[in-house]
Amino acid sequence: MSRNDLLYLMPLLVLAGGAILNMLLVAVKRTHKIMYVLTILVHIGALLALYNIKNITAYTVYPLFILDGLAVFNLGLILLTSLAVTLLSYAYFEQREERKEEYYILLLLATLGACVLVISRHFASFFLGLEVLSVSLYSLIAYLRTRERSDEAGIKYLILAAFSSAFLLFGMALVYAVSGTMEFSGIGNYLSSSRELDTLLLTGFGLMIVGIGFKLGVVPFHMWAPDVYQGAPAPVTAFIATVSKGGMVALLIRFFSQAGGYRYPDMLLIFTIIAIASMFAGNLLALRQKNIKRLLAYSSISHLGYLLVAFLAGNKLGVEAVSFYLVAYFITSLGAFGVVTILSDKDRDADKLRDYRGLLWRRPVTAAIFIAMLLSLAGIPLTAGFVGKFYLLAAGVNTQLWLLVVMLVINSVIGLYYYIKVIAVMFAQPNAKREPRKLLHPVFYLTSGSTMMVLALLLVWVGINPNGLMQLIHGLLDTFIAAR
Amino acid sequence: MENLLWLIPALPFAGALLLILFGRRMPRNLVAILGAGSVGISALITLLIGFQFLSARPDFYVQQVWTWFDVAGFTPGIAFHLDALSLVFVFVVTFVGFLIHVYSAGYMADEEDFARFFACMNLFVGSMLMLVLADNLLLLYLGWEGVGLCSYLLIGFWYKNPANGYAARKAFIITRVGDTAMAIGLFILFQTFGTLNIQAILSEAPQTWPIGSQMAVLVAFLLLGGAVGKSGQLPLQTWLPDAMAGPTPVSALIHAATMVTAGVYLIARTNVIFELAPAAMLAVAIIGAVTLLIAGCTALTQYDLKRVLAYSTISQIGYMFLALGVGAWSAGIFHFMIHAFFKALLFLCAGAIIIALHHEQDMRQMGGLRRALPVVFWTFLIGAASLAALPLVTAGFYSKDQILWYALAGERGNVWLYLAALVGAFITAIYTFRMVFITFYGEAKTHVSHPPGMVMVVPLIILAILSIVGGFIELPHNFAHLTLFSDLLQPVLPGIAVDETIGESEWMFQLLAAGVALVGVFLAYLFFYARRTAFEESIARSSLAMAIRQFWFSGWGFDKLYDTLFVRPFVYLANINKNDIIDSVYNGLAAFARSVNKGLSQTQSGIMRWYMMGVVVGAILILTISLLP
Amino acid sequence: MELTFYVASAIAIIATIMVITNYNMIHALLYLVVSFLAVAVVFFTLGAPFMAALEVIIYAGAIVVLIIFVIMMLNLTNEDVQQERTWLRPKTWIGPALLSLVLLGELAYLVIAEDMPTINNQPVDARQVGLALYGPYLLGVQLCGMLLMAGIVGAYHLGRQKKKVVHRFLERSEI
Amino acid sequence: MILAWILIILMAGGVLAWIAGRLNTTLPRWIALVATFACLCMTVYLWIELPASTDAVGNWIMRFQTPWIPQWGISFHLALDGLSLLMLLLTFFLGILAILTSWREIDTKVGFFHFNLLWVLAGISGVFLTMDLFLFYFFWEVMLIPMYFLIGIWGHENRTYAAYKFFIFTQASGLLMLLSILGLYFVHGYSTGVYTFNYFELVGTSFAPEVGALLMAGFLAAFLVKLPVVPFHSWLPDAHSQAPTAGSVILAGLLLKTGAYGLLRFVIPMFPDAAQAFAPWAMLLGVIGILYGAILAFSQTDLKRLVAYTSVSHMGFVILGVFAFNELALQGVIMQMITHGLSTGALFLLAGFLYDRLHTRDIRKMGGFWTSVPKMGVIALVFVMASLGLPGLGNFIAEFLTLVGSWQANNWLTVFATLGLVAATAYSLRIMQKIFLGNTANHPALADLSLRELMIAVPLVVLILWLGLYPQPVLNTARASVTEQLQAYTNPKVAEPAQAMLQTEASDSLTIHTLKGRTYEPK
Amino acid sequence: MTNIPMEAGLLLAGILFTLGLISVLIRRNIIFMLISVEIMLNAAGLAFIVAATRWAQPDGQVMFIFILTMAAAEVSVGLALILQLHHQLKTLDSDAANKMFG
Repeated sequence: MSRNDLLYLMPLLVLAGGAILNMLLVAVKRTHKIMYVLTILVHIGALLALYNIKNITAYTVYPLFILDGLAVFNLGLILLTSLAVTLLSYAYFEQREERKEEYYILLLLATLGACVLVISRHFASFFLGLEVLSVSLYSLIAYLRTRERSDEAGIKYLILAAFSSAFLLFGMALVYAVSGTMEFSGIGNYLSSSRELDTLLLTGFGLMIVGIGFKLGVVPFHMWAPDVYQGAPAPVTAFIATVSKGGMVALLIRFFSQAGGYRYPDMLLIFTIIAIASMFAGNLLALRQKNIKRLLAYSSISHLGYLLVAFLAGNKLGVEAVSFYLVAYFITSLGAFGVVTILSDKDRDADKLRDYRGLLWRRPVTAAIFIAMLLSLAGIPLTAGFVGKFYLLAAGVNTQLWLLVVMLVINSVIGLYYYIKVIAVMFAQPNAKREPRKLLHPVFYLTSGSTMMVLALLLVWVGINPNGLMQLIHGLLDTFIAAR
Repeated sequence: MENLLWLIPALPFAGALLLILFGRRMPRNLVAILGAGSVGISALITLLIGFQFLSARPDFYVQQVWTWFDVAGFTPGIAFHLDALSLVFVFVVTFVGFLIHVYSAGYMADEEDFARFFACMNLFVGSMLMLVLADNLLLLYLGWEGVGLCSYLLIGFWYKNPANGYAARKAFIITRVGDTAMAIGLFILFQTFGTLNIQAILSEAPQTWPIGSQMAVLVAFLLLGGAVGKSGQLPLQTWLPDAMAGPTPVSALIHAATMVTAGVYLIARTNVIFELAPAAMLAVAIIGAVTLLIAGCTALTQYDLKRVLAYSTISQIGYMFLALGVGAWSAGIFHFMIHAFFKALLFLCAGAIIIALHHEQDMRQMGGLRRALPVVFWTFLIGAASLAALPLVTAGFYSKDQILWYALAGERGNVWLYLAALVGAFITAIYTFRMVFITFYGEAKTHVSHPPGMVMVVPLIILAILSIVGGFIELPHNFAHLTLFSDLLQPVLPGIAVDETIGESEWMFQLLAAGVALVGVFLAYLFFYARRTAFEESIARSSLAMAIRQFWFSGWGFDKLYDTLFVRPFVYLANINKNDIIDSVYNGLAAFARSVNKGLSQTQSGIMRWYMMGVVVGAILILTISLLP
Repeated sequence: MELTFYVASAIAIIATIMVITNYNMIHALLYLVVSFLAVAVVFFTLGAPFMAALEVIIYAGAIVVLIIFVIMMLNLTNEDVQQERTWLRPKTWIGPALLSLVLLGELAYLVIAEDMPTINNQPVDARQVGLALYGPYLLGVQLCGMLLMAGIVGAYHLGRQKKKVVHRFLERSEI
Repeated sequence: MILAWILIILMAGGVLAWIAGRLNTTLPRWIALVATFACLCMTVYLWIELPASTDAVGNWIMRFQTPWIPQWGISFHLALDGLSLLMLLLTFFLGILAILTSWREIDTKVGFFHFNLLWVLAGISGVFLTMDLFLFYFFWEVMLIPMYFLIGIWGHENRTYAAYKFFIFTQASGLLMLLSILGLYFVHGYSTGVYTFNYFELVGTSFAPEVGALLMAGFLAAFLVKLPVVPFHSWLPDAHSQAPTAGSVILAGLLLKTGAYGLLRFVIPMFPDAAQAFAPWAMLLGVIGILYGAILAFSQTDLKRLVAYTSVSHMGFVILGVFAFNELALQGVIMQMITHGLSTGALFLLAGFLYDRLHTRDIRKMGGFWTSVPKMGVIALVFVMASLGLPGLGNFIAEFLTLVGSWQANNWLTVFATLGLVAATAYSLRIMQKIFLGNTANHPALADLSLRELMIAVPLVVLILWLGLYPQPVLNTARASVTEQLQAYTNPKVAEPAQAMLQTEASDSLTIHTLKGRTYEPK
Repeated sequence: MTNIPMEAGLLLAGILFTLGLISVLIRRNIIFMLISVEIMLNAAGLAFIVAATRWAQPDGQVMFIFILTMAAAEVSVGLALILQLHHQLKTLDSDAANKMFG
């Protein structure tokens, strides 16, 4: 462990330190505002630390971590997303829970877990990152413990996550038993040196997919998603939808490309089936869903299915597409759940479709943002989602994954139905009699509101002029691709 | 003078336009003056141009107003072509049209939609003029369709009665069927010649197609289809009787001057093509012969005065077709002209009767009108005589005799055609005088309330005169060598060669024709004027006769046939598919998606153990896939 | 040693079966302790004595004790045992069990299909483990700290009881 | 640059109208009117001024290109030729009518309405102008959303369903086109090394037959659905009948034309071989559409639905003509696009006028209106006649040219298409019959057209007559582009050795391991 | 030292894993489910130990320690949650926690 290592791991250290600092602060005095500001500062600090190392080629902190373009990109993405979630959280938690402070600790820890995932190159760090993330999430999901649904969601997530972690671990153990190493690159080396494929190794990979698939929320490991999305507090839902999945996607890419997963037709077949099944199940389940959070959960299932198309393409364009899509998907999901967050009141989250009836006329700006987010999810131009989907299709077409690409198209169409259904609800005439919802003081919304505006602007900006982002991804991924 | 040619169709159009735009705010007199006047001036110009044409005797005169459009060498113009044939038609259209307009001013005097009526009438005349003056087939087609439109508007003039509307639609749709055939003919012509200019086609066709060539026959048949539709010939004749729903002047216009004669014009105009297609010629003749018989028989049984006239028109046009079909081009056109006179006359008389009897059209409710409406009676009688071709004194005799003669003696003629024509003449005489006797003789059944005014009577008289003297410009050559009409048409329409072997006995056949007409009149007298004898009564009342009468009355069941063959299936198809079967495919897809959604929703039971089962199943599947080769 | 391995394995399996079939939670937990002890023996035979100790201390000790603690807190009675009995009808468990056995079958097939060397080497003692733990895996240990911190903070937040504002019946479940 | 300005004016006008809608309900109308009128003036100016230069600069009157996403070879690339120019003229003309007709009809959320209206127009203009396939798809989608809002918010009773259907159908087909665009991009890139979405570069690509067919299929999917061709038409009656009048006018008048435009601009010149192979089927589809649409139109009782099905029928002529591959037919198609836009737009406007007065679209509840609304009757008559193809009105020229052209390509199908004229007569006359003719009893006296309504209707009548009697200016404008689209068909093809195969880039899965026990051959 | 075939070790792990799995699937009592998951995690740990023994590396054992840590953290959070849930539902029936579905 050298000073260099520490320098490169600075973003993570800042996060960990921030968490500890927060905890100490709680011990001293519980002040929501200070915690909030501190958390924001920690994020900014981590981002600054990250900015410091943005130009690295590939740096290995032996044996657990590696920092390369992919890692830097995803770290930045995760940190920014987490920052946005934080920004949205203040107004949400201010009036819901008398103990809001632990939330920030847990959020920082969860972010740390996701960051660890992103830079892992070893089973141990993979596992630990995953668990830090998971364990924080258990509490975050059940954070509003007086809400029955929150608890239910928490326990469901806990048992299922632990359950799938067991699969993951067993799989890792098998891989380790066969290959004798737990480093991704080591496994890759082992595989390229052996001319034949061990079935046991394949089994190990298969069982690992269970664990990975659970975190990604893809079929058939997706069933937790709607319940947890619904039960969790809206900002946490946003976090699950984005950070937790994004971290896992980054890990999957790294694992697959370094361990040589693309070389097994069986693996590709499994992921193809998973991708198609996810698209269909997600979209079809969302079709008549009347709960927005569940609907978004289903939609995120299908979006992960889309994402896998580019992932399966595997080459540089594919990874670029995945990265780009992640950005678009993050912005969109944050925006969508952000709207839910903003609209939620003290008693419950605004997750019913009827809460949105006539929103376009009641709160035009919020509704417009939501519409933009939904259109982005549907992949309609002028939004980031369109460019993202375009990228995915391009990657798919480029590697001639015709089946997947066609499935993607079909599913985009199915998906369109429920997105525009929500939009239609928003522009329907509001019910004549409707008691005004209890709303917080407008000041509380200032940060949330500005966050939302920024997200919406980003969405449109990326949708219209994706050049900058594309160049960034392109540049950062060069090192990753070269390192493979 | 020829520079004014464009004014002939333009004036009625202008009149129509003015009437459409401002008609509702004009005083009625002005409407009538504008309506009749515009056609009148056209007629005047026609006369002027006609004189000039006759004196200068050019083959034809063309005036290009502008190029309609120019696509890939296809450059039809808005251009008018005047030659003898069009001159005859223009003359008839403007002149008879003018008379009908004048008459209408009186006839429609009580009508509230006066302006609309005249606007449509003007449009009608204008379209017809466009048709006959067109120098290319596309412009002809414009007039052709315009005529259809106007017939639609005028037949359905009294739109408040839905039946009239249906009659109007029927007319438009059925003629459109023919038009479609014609349009296809135009496609072929264009493809072959690269132009639709009539003169160009006619001059090139003989070089391109040998006589009897398949293409020529095809084109001729297609054009014939169009002609048949417009002219109310078999098998598209069914619209014509129903077209009587319109005001009577309209019927006169349709039957005498415009519309129905368009088919005759088209065939005459494209005579070269028909000459190249003997089969089509024969078809034209046969269609004419059969139509004239069928329509004649139907006319025998009708009670509606106008329907009798309508069927008689069909029948007379059948004569013209027969003439054209046997190659007696100028005879056909001659008959057209004469027919225009007397048929307009008959219709206008009928109109006078009808309006005098408060819109009563059923002949059984008439009778004894001879005294109540003397002028009408005499003019009607003249018209009827002409229609029945009473020998020597009527114009109809001369024109029809020519046709009969050429049907037998012409090089394309034969005995059967002649016999059909002869029988037709016989029937014509019967139903014509049946009409005369029932309407004007016997006892009065309905009181006459509105005797026609001068505006209506004058056109009647003029037409009556024409119906008599019109025939003297072209006499059979065993009478005298007076062939003004066919001479006039000589440059446009080829003459007809006569089979010399029977040429000698022409007078015998003339005698036969005259006799047949007279016998017909006599029979009508027996059955419909004099008290019937028991024998006659038994014939009339026999069940066979009744059945035949019923059959004929219904127009030989054509309406019913078409109803079952085309209309019903179409309506049936339309009705069963009202909600678009294809739509249900998509709705089915949506329903399928919904049911899948329902099924999948069951998996999201909210029960944790079930979710774990999902994970386990997934794991098993993955392992199984790994195990598979 | 081989014999020990097999005997311990058998005990572990039997004890685990007892755990999953027992209706009484406390009994089940006792069997679980037995199972963990047996696994600890297996660890020992496999040459991981330090792990055997940890297994006993943390699994059999800490975790099981924690669970028992909670059971005591919840004050479970005989009724719960009866309830457990009603919950565990063959109808409910036969399907999942078969499914799991299929999985086991596949796993077993895959494991046995592999021709692997027998384990025949030196035990890895605590020192080696310690060196690895505080050598290359140092950051991992730190992460474990974070993990525990997350667990503790979460447990602390969630475990606190608070007078509940009951709105359970007010909140209708939506479909 | 003037081309970009057109789009900018429309979009900015839309946003302005939305904002203005908060202040006042009349202001957005004027803003929209002025913006559209400005665009119309610009286009008319271009039309009048620029034909002289057409010969000098080739077919393209003007171009505007600026890089957008250079990594992918995407540029913001607009170009104007005769075809686009005509389509733009139609767009803005109908746009103005749509705004005028909404003047009274739309009284809620006026600002947002005009925002959507202008953005639809912008999207459509974009589609007609762009020469970059990515941008094309972009605009193709952009025009959907505002249209969706127009139908969904201001539509009739069943609007939501109709709006869904419209959106989903068009989006589904659009995505297939996107696939094809991408396929084209990569195939072209792989075979030439130039990765670009530029139309002018892609247009000459020569494909192996099956590749061309596949890529064309995607484009066809979008265009045939938009056109629409039976059996993909089912969105149209619902969308048209449920949309507000302005929406119906734009849908029928403009949106359908984007499909036809796409066929002309992309399918014909880019895939000559595949198009030729597909031509008989396409023409068959066209004929089926003509007849099927006519039969359905005949049986409808909802006036707007009836008119909608007539669109299906009329659009059948378009595809029939497009796949005849000759100048006559293509000119006919272009005429058909314009005249159908005018005549069907006019019929929808009339339906709107009637709806204003009666609050029903059910023709069974109408009849005998001629007495009370003769002006409306005359105007309706003109457009009913236009719709059945009466000579002297623009539609006749269109249909005749199309049929003459298609006759040269396929006789039998043309015969059946021509039969469609008879069916057209049947359904068209039914409109007149049921609404204006018939018994006047039990019907309230209606108010005849107001000045505003006359201002909408009379220009349409004048235009349709002008197009019927002297269409030459339009034909001249379109001529150059028609010949250009047909270039691949008229020139004898030089055998090109390099045909692009369906080959892009392999994913970098380098080795494929086999399971143990099976032989393994390294690649 | 010994000659234990690795298959045997892995098989044992597999059997224990499956037993835990069965238990998770059939139990309705949430505490039992938590216990069963612990069994599964323990089995996975066992597999790591077996693997570590095969390669004579400490890495597998380190992994086991990590697993232990994670199990502990998990159980603590889980039990806290169970307490909360029991407080609200008055039962430990996992099927009772099904307010969210569809």
